[in-house]
Amino acid sequence: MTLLMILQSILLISGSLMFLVGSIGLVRFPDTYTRIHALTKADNVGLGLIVIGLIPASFSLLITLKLLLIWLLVMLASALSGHLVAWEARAQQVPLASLDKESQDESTH
Amino acid sequence: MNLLIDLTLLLGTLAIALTALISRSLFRSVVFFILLGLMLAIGWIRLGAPDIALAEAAIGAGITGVLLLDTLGHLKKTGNLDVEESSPSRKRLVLALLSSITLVCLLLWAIFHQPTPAINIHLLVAEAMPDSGVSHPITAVLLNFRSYDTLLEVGVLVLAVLVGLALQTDQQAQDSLPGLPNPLLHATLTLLIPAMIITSMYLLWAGSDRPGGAFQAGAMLAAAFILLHLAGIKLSAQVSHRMMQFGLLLGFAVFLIVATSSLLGGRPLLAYPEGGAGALILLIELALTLSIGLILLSLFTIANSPPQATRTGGGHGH
Amino acid sequence: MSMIFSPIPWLLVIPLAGAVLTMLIPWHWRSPASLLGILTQLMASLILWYQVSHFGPQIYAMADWQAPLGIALRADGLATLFILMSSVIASACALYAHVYLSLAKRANFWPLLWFLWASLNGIWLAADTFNLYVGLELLTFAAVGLVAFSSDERSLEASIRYLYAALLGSMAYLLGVALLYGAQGTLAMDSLADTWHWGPTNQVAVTLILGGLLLKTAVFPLHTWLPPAHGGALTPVSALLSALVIKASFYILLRFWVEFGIYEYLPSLSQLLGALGAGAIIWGGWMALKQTHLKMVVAYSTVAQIGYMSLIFPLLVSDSSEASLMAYQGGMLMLLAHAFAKAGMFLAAGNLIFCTGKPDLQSLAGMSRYRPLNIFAFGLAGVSLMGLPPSGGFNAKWLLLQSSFMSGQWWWIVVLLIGSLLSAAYIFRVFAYTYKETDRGDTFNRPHLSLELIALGLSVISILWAFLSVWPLNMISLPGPLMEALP
Amino acid sequence: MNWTDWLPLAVLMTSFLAATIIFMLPEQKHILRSTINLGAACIKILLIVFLIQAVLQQNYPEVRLEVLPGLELILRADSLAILFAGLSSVLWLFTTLYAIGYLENSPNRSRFFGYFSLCVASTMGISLAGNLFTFLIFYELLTLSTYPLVVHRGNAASIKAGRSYLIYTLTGGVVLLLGVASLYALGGDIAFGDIERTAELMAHSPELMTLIFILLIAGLGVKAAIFPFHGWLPTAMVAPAPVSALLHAVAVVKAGAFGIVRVVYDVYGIELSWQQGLLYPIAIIASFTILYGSWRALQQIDIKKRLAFSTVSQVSYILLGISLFGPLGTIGGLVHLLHQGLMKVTLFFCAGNYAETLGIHKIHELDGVGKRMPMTSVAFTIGALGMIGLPPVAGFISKWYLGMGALEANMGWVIFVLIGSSLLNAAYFLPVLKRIWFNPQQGDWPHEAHTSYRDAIPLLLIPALVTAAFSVAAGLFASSILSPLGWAELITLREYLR
Amino acid sequence: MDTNLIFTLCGVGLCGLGFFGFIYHRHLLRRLIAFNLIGNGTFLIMVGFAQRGQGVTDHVIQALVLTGIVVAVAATALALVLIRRWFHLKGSTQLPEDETS
Repeated sequence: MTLLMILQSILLISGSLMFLVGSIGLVRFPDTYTRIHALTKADNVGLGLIVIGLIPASFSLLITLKLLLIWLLVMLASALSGHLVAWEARAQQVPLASLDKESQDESTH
Repeated sequence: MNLLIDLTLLLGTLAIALTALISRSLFRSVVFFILLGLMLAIGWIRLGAPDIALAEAAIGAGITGVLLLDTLGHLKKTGNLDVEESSPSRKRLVLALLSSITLVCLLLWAIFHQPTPAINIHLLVAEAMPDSGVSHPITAVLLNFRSYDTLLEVGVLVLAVLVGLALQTDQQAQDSLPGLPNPLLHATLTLLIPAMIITSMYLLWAGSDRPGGAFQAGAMLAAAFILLHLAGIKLSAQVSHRMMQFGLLLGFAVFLIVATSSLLGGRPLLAYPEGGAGALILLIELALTLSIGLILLSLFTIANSPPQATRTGGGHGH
Repeated sequence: MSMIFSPIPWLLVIPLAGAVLTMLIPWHWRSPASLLGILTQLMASLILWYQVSHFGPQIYAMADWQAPLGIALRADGLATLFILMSSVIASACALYAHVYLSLAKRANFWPLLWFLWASLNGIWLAADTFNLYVGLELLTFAAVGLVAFSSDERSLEASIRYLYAALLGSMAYLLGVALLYGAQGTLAMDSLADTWHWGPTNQVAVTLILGGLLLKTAVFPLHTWLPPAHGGALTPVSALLSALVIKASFYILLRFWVEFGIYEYLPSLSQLLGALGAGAIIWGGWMALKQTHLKMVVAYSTVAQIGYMSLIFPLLVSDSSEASLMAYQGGMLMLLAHAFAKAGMFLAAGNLIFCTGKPDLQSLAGMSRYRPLNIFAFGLAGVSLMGLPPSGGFNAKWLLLQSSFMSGQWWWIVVLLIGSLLSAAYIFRVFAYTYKETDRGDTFNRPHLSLELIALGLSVISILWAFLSVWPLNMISLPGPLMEALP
Repeated sequence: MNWTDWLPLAVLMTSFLAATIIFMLPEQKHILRSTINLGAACIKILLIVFLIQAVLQQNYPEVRLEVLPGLELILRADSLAILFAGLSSVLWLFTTLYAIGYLENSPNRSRFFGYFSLCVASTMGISLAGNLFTFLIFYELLTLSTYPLVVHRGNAASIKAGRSYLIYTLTGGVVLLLGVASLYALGGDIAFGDIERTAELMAHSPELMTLIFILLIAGLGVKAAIFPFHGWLPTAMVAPAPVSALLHAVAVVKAGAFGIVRVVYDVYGIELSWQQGLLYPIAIIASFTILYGSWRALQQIDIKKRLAFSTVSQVSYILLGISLFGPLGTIGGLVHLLHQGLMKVTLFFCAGNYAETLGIHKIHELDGVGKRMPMTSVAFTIGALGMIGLPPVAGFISKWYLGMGALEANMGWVIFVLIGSSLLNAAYFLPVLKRIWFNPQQGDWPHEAHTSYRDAIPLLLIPALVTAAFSVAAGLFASSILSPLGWAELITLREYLR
Repeated sequence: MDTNLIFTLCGVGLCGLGFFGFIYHRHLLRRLIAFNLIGNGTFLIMVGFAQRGQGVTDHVIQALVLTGIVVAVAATALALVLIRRWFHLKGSTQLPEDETS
């Protein structure tokens, strides 16, 4: 097992972990706005880590470019969709979770 | 390792399907159905069928999902989403259980007694590939060996739009869905749409030697159109009704003309001339891509547009 | 015979092109263009008939690829007869619709009709299991579109019911085809028959295919979608559906049944199909007797008539090859006579409903006095459906009876005879209403004469088969894959 | 092919074409319609004359058409066919005349005469059929074409009668179909007269052939109105008088009786039937029906109903004749086929005249009608006397031959049946005659039509008088070869006693 | 256990589930989803079963499945058009029960 592979593994695993964290956030966060935050941030980072982890496996410029393009496009799409969801939520006056409730939630842990 | 992935996919797929079926919330059912499409796309890769994976993701999950979600939105708007359904009777449950168990048992019995096929059709495909005009076998099958099926299949698509259109009285039925007047969306779309169109063309081009082809490309195009539509940029408002119809029929018409032209040359229907297969297939695919994009868009907009006023009279008119 | 002279591709290209054209050109050009198309279709069918009866069956390799890699089309005697039949009936219904529908309705009717026609021709000629699937789907969509055409509540409900049943049927069929392909590696019917291997896979495949096709043919007890769809559609559409569309899946069923030798291997299944047919005859007849709406009577009569046709399945299984041949001929003659009679009857019923302005039987009083031509058309078609002589229906019933006697399956005789009495009961019930005298005088609408004549023409043809049956019977007995597979 | 071979088809087509044209004619074209009707009837009689000539020269014209593989439609004019065809064509002419008069000023005449002609076309087909298959086709066609005539009036009673008519005849048709189909399945296409073939089959499978015989006779017996299957006939009396005349005297019941004649003589053969003991049951059923019909007739107070039950009884004379093995019985049966037709049609014409002119439907209303309508009453009397069997009216001849035939066949008990039935006939006809001629008129006539004629109008009167005259002539000139008796003897000698 | 078999079995499961749902449910959208499950199952069986028999990647059947997917989406769209009109006219998401069966 070369150093590169170890590096790759670390990147891939931590990428997956980021996805996991994002998913937990999706389930656990109290309102729409915070959920978007969890989802988009974590997923973008997770995908980025995985893409970087995959690049050394190909050693091909074309594929590297494609992978980066995918990352770029997904980031663009998730940023846009995150924005749209938040925008629509505000338009429909979806309430923010109150801080009190949040602290209560935390205190129950 | 692979076995593990396969088994995970198997269980995951079935669990998702089950949820999609029995979930109390219709919205959840639809979401899980879309999720199922994505799971299946991975499954198709595992089965060595990247073409189907692309199609499944784009058409099966994408377009079908959008159509279903849109219908849900319509239901919600008219207040029908939460209408209490009369729950199926016990008799129905027993009947459904019995018949589906029978079906599963029959299928399992059939599958575990599979004989060795007497005909190895992949050998025939391999043998005929050099004469097909393309180097990707699936494209060769779709647009050369079994092009007749594909011709009829495009007919099915056109027909679906036709039926939808026939049910509308108002030819310029106005879209009920207002676009989202979000500046960021519009700005991003100006970036995304060209990218999607390029991707679509790439898929089309790749189809001759790699996974891809007219259907996937068309679905991609349709996705772009639908995005535009949702953003409030109505294609039907941009071009005339006539042009739209022409675009819908273009693929089918070009296919049909190419098919018939071989008759005039004294060859069977759909037979390409010596050496011209590649070019003609590309021509057909190009036209098909545009038409499929428009057809899928139309299927979406037709379902989306308000239905005509109720009329009870027959069709008798002298 | 050079390929270019074969009408087979034209039988598909003309309707498909007709569909595209009639969608594109302006409304008032659609009818003339379609009428021209109808003429060419009739001519192409006649040319095919001439070629097949003089030079024998034709095989047509689509795209110049031989089956099993490519898709072959086969025009044997049976296919040719069906092509002629659908050409004549579709033309008649098209002409009827041309007069019956308003310009706006007509504009959308033509492309749907052309797709329907293309899919029918495609199915009659198909020799590839997957091609049949695509053809069936095309047919289903066109038919559903036509049912939903009047877009009122009733027809919409009927079309949804129809679509769901048809989709389930096609899926079952496709699943069967998938199993067959997995077991034998081919989709072409000829090579499937050549390499047929009766293992569990094929048995399950056959079960699924049969189930799907039975659902699409509306064989009892899978018939519930049919009466609302056929009874609720616009008149020319009802005629097309009952006369031609259900025949398509039946035709495929028959081809599979004979060409793959299912009848030899699964004789008990054939008795089951016969029993379903018997159920259809009795249940359909009984329900027809209970209906209060004219078109529903006719629609339920279709359910019963499908039952008659299903009797062909048990009767094909016989020690005597003569009995099998008679069953085959009788079944096909029944199908042919029913196609014409039912088309004529639906059109006549539509005329009657137009005359009275109401769909129910009660308001038919006085019709026989004021619109005798329509009653006559209805009656002639009824004679054929009842199987009373002289009619094609009677000749068919005669052959089935003879076949039952010869193969010793006397129980089908009982079914046939009870069925005749039931059908006589529901048809004469309609008559009884029309003979009632009313004192309201001639306050009825008068349909265009051509509408009456088209209905009458089709009914007369169903009667004329009484004297001309030898011709179609010789036609379907021309050598071909199906004839070779008969015992 | 000789030109005479087309004659049977031409005979059939004259009325068929007439029917088609009449259907197409607008309702108001009364004169054209009557012309076509009468013209076709005359042409048909002419064609029959040609046929008679051909048959007398031992030349039997025949046309064939293959309708199914190995199955032919055969139209063949043998002497028995001519007997029935001749009767029908002559009576058609007069019934048409009568119907034109009867239906004057009533609606739906186009439909009526169309189906009327179709009915005659089917009767022609029945008489000229050359095998059981052809017979079956026209037999069912007859059912179909008579239904619209039965329900012609369109009121609740006639629609109910139509239903009962259909239930009987269609069920009978199904039984007949079963018999014919099984016979064909057993022995293929058997032309009439090919009794050797049947003998072979009988030797091979006697039980089955006996069963088929029963099916055939039962199927035909419905139309011939033999005992358990006679119920439709009296109900069908609601139809207009020309229909009753045609149905009862000629077309429907005779088609059944004629079919039984064909089955016994031309399919099974009289000798074979006798040897197999198939005839004796027929004789018993026929005898019972004769007595039963007469007994029921006695109880009726409605004129047409009484005539209807009289028909039930009289048609069974024909069957009785058939069942008597021997030439005399055969002659008696065949000749009664004609005689009963002539006499019964006369009676129905007269009943129609009474109803049309004076509104008389019940027997007690007939008191003194002889003075008011002497000509009609004379015709009625002739018919009634013929039914009783008094010479010189034709009925006597039938009964005479039947009695002789019974003796010849060693079935002496039949004589008692004949005597008994004659007594009953007398019992239900003589009181009627007494009322007509000797009772004084009781008050006003129920519903008097206002015409310038004292008796019925000529179009109604003349047919009745002519058929009455025929009935007498058939008795008086019985020794001529062209008389019914002469022809029946010819048939018997030529065909059945080879 | 090879991949082809596993996915064939997956197809069988989907078909069974879909068939159950198609009969059990009365809600038209749910039945449509069930139909699509049957469709997906069938496609999996088509490819998995064929490739299991042939032993190699079978391009013919993959092409057919592509056709099948397109037909299925057309069917779904058509059904949705009809269903939405039905909702609109009747305000009901299911068809009335049959009086006769």
